[in-house]
Order: sequence, then structure tokens, then C-alpha cells
Amino acid sequence: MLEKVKDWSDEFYESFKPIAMGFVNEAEKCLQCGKCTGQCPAAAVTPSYNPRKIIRDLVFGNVKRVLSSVELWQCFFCSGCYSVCPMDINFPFFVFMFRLAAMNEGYGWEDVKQLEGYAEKSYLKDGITVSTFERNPYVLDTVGDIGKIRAEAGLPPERKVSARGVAEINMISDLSGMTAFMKQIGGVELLDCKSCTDEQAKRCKRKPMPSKVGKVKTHYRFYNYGEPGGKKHAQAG
Amino acid sequence: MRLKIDEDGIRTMVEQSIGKSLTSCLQCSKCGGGCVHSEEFDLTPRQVVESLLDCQDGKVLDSRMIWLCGRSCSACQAVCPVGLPLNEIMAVLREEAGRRGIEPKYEKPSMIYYKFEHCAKHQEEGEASESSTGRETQPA
Amino acid sequence: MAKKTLIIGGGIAGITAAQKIAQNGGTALLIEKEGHLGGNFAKLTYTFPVLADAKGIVTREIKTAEELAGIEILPRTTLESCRGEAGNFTVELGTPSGRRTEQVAAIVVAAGFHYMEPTAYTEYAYGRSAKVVTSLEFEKMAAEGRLPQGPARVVFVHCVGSRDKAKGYRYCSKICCSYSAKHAIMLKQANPEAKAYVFYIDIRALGKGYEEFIREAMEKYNVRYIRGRVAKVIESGDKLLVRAEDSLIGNPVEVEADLVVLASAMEPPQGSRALAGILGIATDEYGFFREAEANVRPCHSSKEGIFLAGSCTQPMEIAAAVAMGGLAASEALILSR
Amino acid sequence: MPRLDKVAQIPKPEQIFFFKSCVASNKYPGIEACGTESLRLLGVEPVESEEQTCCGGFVTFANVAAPTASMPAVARNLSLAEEKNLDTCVVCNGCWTFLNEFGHFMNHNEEVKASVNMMLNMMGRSYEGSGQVFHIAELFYRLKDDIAKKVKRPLAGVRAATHYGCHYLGGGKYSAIDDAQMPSYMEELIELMGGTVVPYTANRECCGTGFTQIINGKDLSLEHTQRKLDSVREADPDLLIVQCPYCHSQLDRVQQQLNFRQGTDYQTPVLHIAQLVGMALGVPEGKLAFAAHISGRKRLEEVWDRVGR
Amino acid sequence: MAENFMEEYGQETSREAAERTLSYFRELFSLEMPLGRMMKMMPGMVKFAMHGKDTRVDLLKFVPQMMPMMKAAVSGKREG
Repeated sequence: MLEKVKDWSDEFYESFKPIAMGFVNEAEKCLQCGKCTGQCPAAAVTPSYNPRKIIRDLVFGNVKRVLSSVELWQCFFCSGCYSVCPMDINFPFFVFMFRLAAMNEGYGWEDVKQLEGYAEKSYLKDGITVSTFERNPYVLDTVGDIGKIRAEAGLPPERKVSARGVAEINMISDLSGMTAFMKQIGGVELLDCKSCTDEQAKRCKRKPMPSKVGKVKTHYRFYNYGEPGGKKHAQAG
Repeated sequence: MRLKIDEDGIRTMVEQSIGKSLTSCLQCSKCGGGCVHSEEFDLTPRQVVESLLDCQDGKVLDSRMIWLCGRSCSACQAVCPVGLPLNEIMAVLREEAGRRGIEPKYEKPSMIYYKFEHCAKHQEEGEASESSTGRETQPA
Repeated sequence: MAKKTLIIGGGIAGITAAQKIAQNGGTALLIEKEGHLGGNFAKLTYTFPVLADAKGIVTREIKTAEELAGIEILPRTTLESCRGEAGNFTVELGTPSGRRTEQVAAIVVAAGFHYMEPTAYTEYAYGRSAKVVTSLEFEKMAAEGRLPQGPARVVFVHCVGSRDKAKGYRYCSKICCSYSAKHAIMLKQANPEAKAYVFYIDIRALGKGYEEFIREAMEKYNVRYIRGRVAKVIESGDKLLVRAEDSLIGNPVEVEADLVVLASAMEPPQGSRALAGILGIATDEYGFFREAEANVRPCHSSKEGIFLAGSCTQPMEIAAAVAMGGLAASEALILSR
Repeated sequence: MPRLDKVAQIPKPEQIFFFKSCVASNKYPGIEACGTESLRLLGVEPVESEEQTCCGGFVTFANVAAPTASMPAVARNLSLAEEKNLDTCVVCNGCWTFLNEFGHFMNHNEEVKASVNMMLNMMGRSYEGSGQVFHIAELFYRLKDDIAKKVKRPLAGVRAATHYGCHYLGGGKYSAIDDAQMPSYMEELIELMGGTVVPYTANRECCGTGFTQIINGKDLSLEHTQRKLDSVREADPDLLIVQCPYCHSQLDRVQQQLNFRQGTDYQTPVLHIAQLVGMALGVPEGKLAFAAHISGRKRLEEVWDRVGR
Repeated sequence: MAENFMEEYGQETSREAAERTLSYFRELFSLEMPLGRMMKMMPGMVKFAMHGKDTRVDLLKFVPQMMPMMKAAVSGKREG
């Protein structure tokens, strides 16, 4: 689609660099050589994800396009782009920072909402992000009780973080604003999957996105870096 | 999507019908810059040529570009510095697409992304593992 | 009797400088650390942009130099020390038959360049797979007639070591674009059935006839140019998988190849910093000799009486090296009269 | 080739702070048990702490936590090792990158370090940045001579393929002990213990977890893992050796999911390098906790028969 | 596609989004300790102190270090 260069914010990158705590730098050195995309696992399986284009838009200040894009949320965080980059650009950090910025603009909350449980229910409660809980029935049948296996391996049946440790990370969370941040994410009202009927589940497939998360209006995301293609997306449209 | 570069595609056929080699394309982007359809592009004319050279037949024939272009307009052709008959190329591609039974794509696509995976009931039995806590959902 | 001029390096720039000095009534002392003259030029099969017989040209030039009365050629000789000032240097040479001291009026440094060994580029499988070669090795293969036969696919990779802050040098090696096109044409001429793919970032064909040369490779010889730096080369059975992005369509692509040719960067000559130390001249951050003034005095080093010629100052093509050799010779002649 | 100068810099420790990983503890306890046990057998005493929590990498890079929360969390975990004056040993690539990168970042940014320390002071801790973080595979490579001497169950006839994991090699471009593109230390270790290394095409490919993609973009994730598994199956190794519990979980569990979804038959047992070393060093069977593994159990039994229980 | 896009965006440009983003990050990564931010931290500290005896002891040890910061924050606000 036709873009007006005058709408781009050409000072954006320069002013962003100093306040990004060193997480975003060296992008101005990008040669646009495409080595990153060549080895990218996400680019190999998605139709339009392309780290090179995102870096280009960042440097040129086409922020709107980056923030509203679906592609921003398709990164695998594998750091392969950083490892091959001839100019040492640490692109995964860019994605990390831009996802935050996108959430500030109201994009991508439905993704993060799914992950919020890990922080709230596991990390802050037990001090461990991944719990012993297993929801795959096949795995449950095969493995059985993980506590028993742990005991056989000579470990305590459950790994416990001391109460003091949990209290400390809770304070870090409170003091650094993480708890407040999570409350904001938690604001998305989703159907309660435990109690929903089949009828509701069917509706859920076509359920529109919540219009607000906390104080931020949520937006749709777009395929901004190319046509998605394929049958699946044609139906979605 | 990672593409595999092939050798024998419709490139030869296109080159024969226009009587010119596609390799002369400079990839200068002059064609796409002035096109009236730039709002609705998936591929620009330049990318069509590049894809043809890479023999990505499926990608070209499935694109909307070949259907949008060539309607009594030859802006791209007029500015092309090496004089590639882009209109003719698109016409040849449309013909080929018709021959292969690919439906014309004139309608505008929606580029909005939908996503509804938050309900455990949609996940079939035996596939919800991902080393996750997933406490908000119960085991099926 | 005019005073002598010492010329360090017997590549094409050094040979030209020696010829010009001798032809204009001077005396030149040409030292070369290898056993034979010709330098990197002698390793080539063809020149570009005109595909001329490189070996023939070098042999002709060496013969001319050897026949001229005013040139003394000392192979397997290195410079040991250097004292004095412009017009009156005392140099000590290490020859196979022992040390030798000479009085010279001027010194021309034509130490040439070195092809980088891309061992740091493990992603390109160089050194691991016999099917990944550098351009220099490709030249050798071409000269010995070992180019792949039948419908083979050959991938040429630009900018290996050049334009790379992380593992190589930040400068552009200037000639890789042209010589890769030359190699692709050589391949196509030797084996029209073969397919050639060239992965480039920018095509830098700055010179008379270079752009036409590369377009000819694309249009006449049907060499496929793909814009994108190769990300990795994977060994898969007896084939190689080359992964890169075609950044003109924005998709990652994969090519199955039988041979991968890496256009490795032009490095400063080995030991250039030591040589600069002996001579007392300055080098730049990479180890190339620094010129006094880049634009109008390109062949003056930072020390008076010592002149630079050829690719020991910056990556350059043959024509420029020859021109610079002539310029250095004329500057040296001024001092030796 | 491993960068031997870097390996030489790793001290041979008497004691080391053993940093437990969430996935390793709660999904594959064998990794944790074998890690401590084999370190002990090699003469290194692992020191654990009850107060050590998750490294915080997951919640940070899943964008659930504000990044300001992750620096103090990293500093707190590192300060636990500093209190004991020890270096840290991790079993997970994610922990390794996260602790290393953010620790490095704090060490080079005095202002941030001061503000982090202020928060730590409130709970009676402080962070100096004196300790180093090593991956357990690095330590094994450092102690490879000891391993060679102490092998009890030689892995003769065991064909193993390797998977390094992106967060060690990609994220640790300058700090990993091996080349980011073509590492070989794990192969060396396997051969040292008597096994055979099976090369396969997708060796350096990502496992496909894609950090959060396995939850958010499952299709992408499974598609990528399938490519990897296809390549592994072509080479048909007895074991697939990984060095990251998260890759371990993905490669192990997705095999079953793909078999369920598409009727394929992927059955390659996946083992963590700590488990493999533990196996070779003669750690008792229960401690290896193979009961927690899902794919390729039959094949694993065959391997057991070959090396002897 | 373009229409879809405009419908959602309106006439908003990248410049405006960039300004919002920059101010968001400025606030997020600010290392300063104004009074407002300090007050926000109070509930967390209280919660920590309520946890047990040892936490209270540790937190009390920190008080002397905190007082000058509090003073600076309060006076800074008055000056501003």
C-alpha cells in the first residue's frame, strides 16, 4: 500500500537508542544484506516474517507499520540472526522492546494474555515458571506422577523454593511495577474455558477481540510485510 | 516461507511469448513506483519478474498482481529502462493461470489477523502439551 | 649514473614500476619474496572485463622486465633494514646467498595483497567440505580443467570477509563483484550445461566496461544474480544446501549446489605492519599502507622518498595497479636523478 | 572447533553453585539429578540453594513482566552464588543466556547496577558481578579428561545425533566456548565416551519451540519441529542429545503430538547431555529418570541393553 | 487492504505513534526516583515486611539508606 514518507518519524531511532538501555543499537549499520532472513526459522515457515524489513522500518521511523504487524509476534527468539549478523545487530532485543511498545499501543494483548498465567500463577506463587502440571492426557498416561519419578531419582518429590525466596521475587515484582503491568494484562475478559458449554465454545471461535485491556484500547493486527497467502488465511479474511 | 529455487518453470514459456529475455531486468523498481494499483499490490511487477527468474511459478500464478495489472494501462511498460513488455508478461501469466484452472483474484483481501486459541476445548485430545502450566485450563 | 631505486614486490605493479624506471634511464632493484615474479596476477587464468589470457600477459611483462638492462631482479629476497632519508637510503637485503647492502635513492613499495582465508566463516562450511572453495582455488580448478561437469549448480558468494564487522573487514574489496562474474562466465564457457547463481548485496562494478561485463554475465550467459547474503551452507549428502534470502522478493530461498565459491576479501599483504615498521611508514587500521594524501598524491607514503604502488594501499584492480606503478616510478625517478 | 583458549579460562572448580532449571526440575527430573550426580563423580561439589527461583527469562521475553523486573531477579539469583563465593553452573540454555546477557549488561552499566542494588539491599543482598556463569556442557568439556578416565558404561555402538540449541550458540556469539555456526564439543564428548556421532542435515536448525510460539503460534512451531525431526529420522540415530531442557521438552513431546495429529511415527529418544554423561559415568538407573521421557522408550531400552545397566 | 488499514488506523501517522512510544519507554526505563514512584513502591515493601521476622529485619537495615533518598525526593518535588 502507498505510504507517505512524510508520515514517518525519522528522528525516532536516534531518540530511541539512548533510552532503550542499550537493547536497541547498531541498527543504523544494517547493510540490508538479508543474511538474517536467510537463516531465520520463523521466516522459513511463515509467509511474510522478515527481520530485515523490520530493521529497515525501525531505522526509517515507520513505527506504525512495525507495531501493528502480526509479524512482530512471529519471532522465534532463537538469536540466529544475531549470530550471523555481520554488523552485530542484536535483533531479538528489538523484537522484545517493540512488543512492549506494541502492547502500549494496544496490539498483541491476546497473545500475552495466554502467557500471563505463567507469571502470576507459577512464577510469583511458586518461584518456578514451569510447574509439574500436565494437561496432555497421553503424557499423563505415559509418565504418570512426576513426583514419584523425582523421588526415584533421589530428589524431593516436589521442587520447592523457600518462602523467603518467593517473598523476595514478589517484592521485586511489586517494586519494579511488574505486578501492576500484569494486572493490566489480566484485564482481558475471556470466556471461562472450564465452565463453557459446547455452544459457547463454538461461538468462542468467532469471538471478537476484547475492545479494551485495562486502559488501553485493543487493536487488530495486520499482515504488514506481505500477503499471508494460503487457504487458511483466505478463510479468515 | 522458504522457497526452493528451481530451474524449469514457466519462465521459458514467458520469454518465448514476449520474445525477450527477462534477465535484462535491472530490478530498479521504476515499474512499481508509478503504478496505480500500488495500494492493492501483493507483488510489484519487479517482483513478478524476479519470481519468474527464480521459477516460483506457484507464487506468481497465485498472486493477485497478475489480475490487477494490465487493464488498459501501460505505465510500467512506458517507464521501464530496459523496455520489458510488462503488460504482455501479465497477459501471458493470466492465460497460463487460466489454463491451470486458477481462479481470478480481483477482490481485496483482508489483512487483519484473527486468532482464537485461548479455549482448551478447541485443542484436540493428545496435543496440548508444550511443557506448560496451563492452569487456567483443565485437563481434557 | 643515476642512483638506484628499490622496488619491493614483484607483482604487476612492481614489474611496471621497474620497467618504467629502466625505460627512462634509471636503475631498478626489484626484490620479491617468492621464487618467481608475477604475484597474484600470475595465479589468474583470465583477466576481466576483457577475458584475456592472464598467464600470457604476465609472462610477456616479466620477459620485458628481464630483458631491460637497468633492472636487477632478486627473487627470494626480503628487506631487512632501512636507514637514511629521501635520495639516500641504505637498505639491507636478505638474499638466499646472504646479506647485501645497497644505496638507493628511492623505494617503491608494491607489496600486493593477500586473499583472506575464510576459515572464520564456519557457516559456509569452508574447510569442512571439499565442495566449498575460495575464488583463488576456483581459478586453479579452472586452470587445471577440474570444473564441475554436466548439469552442475555452482553458487558464488560475494562479500566473504568484506563488509563484515563481526568476522572480517569493514571495507569493500572492490573487485570481487567483477571477478565472480568472470568466474561465472568461465564456468559457463567451459560447461554450458552448468547453472551459476551469484548471491550479492550490491553490485559494485566501478570501472570502464565493468557494468557491461556483469550485465553480459546475466543476459548472455544466463547467470542468475540473487540479492542477499548467503546465511549458511549445509552439507546434505553429496550436495550442499545454500540458504539465503532473495531480498528483492523478500523470501528466504534455498539452492541445492554442487560447488560453492566464496569470493574472499582482499587482505593487506602478510607482514605488512612489520614491513611498515622497517620502512618507518604509516599503515591504516587494517594494515594497508597509508597514502600521504588520498586524492592527488596517492602514491606518496607518509615518509618522503618512499612510494606506494598497487594493492598494498587499498583493494584495486589490475589497471589501477599498473597505473599506480607507473606513477610511483616517475616519482622515484625525480629523486634518483 | 571449540575455542580452546576460552575452555582453558574455565577454572576447574572444587564447588559450584548448581542453578536448577524449571523445566528440568518439573518435567525431566533426570537432568537435575544427573547433573548434580555426574558433577559429584567428576570431583565437583554442586551447591544448591532453596532460595533460587526461576531465572525470569521466560516471563521477561514472553513480555508478561516489565523488563525492569528482570534485572533485579537476575541479580538476586546471581547474588546467591556470590554470597557463597562460587561460580554458577546452569543446565539450561535459556538460563545461561539470560543470566549471562543481563549480568553482563548490569556489569557494564553502573547506573542500572546501582538501582538494582538498591532494591536488593532492601532484602539484605547485594550484587557485585564477580561470579561467572557456565553451562554444564562447558564444564563437562573442561573436565573431559576426567570423564574419559571415569567412564563406567562405554557407549559402544550407540549412535547419537546432537542438537545444541539456539540460546547457547546464537545468543552467546562471543561468550560460548565454541563457534556459533558449527560447534563440535558435544560430538567430541560423545566420541570420548565411546559413542558414534551421526551427522544430519538440520543439525544447527532451531528446535522449533520459538520461545512462546509453541503456545501462541503452535502451527509455526510444529511445522518447524517437523522439519527438524524429518531430518533426524533420515539419519536414524539411537539418541538425540540436547543441552537445553526446553529443546528437550519440545523435541520429545512434539514427536508424540505429530504422531497423534498426522499419523507419523517419530520415535527418537531425546537425552540431555547431563543424562548422557551420567549414563556413561555409571549413575544408577533411577537417577536418570527415563520414566519421564515420552518418545522412543523402546529404543531407549535397546540402548540400555547395549551399554549395560 | 489499504481500506482495512485506514479503518483501523484513521489518519494517525507514524510520528504520533513514535512520540507515544518514546514517552512510554522514557517513563519505563527512568532510573530517577521521584516521590510518586517511591510512594508506589511502598505497598510492596509493606507486603514484604509483613512476610516474616527475617524480612522485617532486613528491611529495617535498609531504612538508613532510604532516608536520604526520601529527603531528596521530597525536596526535589518542592523545588520543582
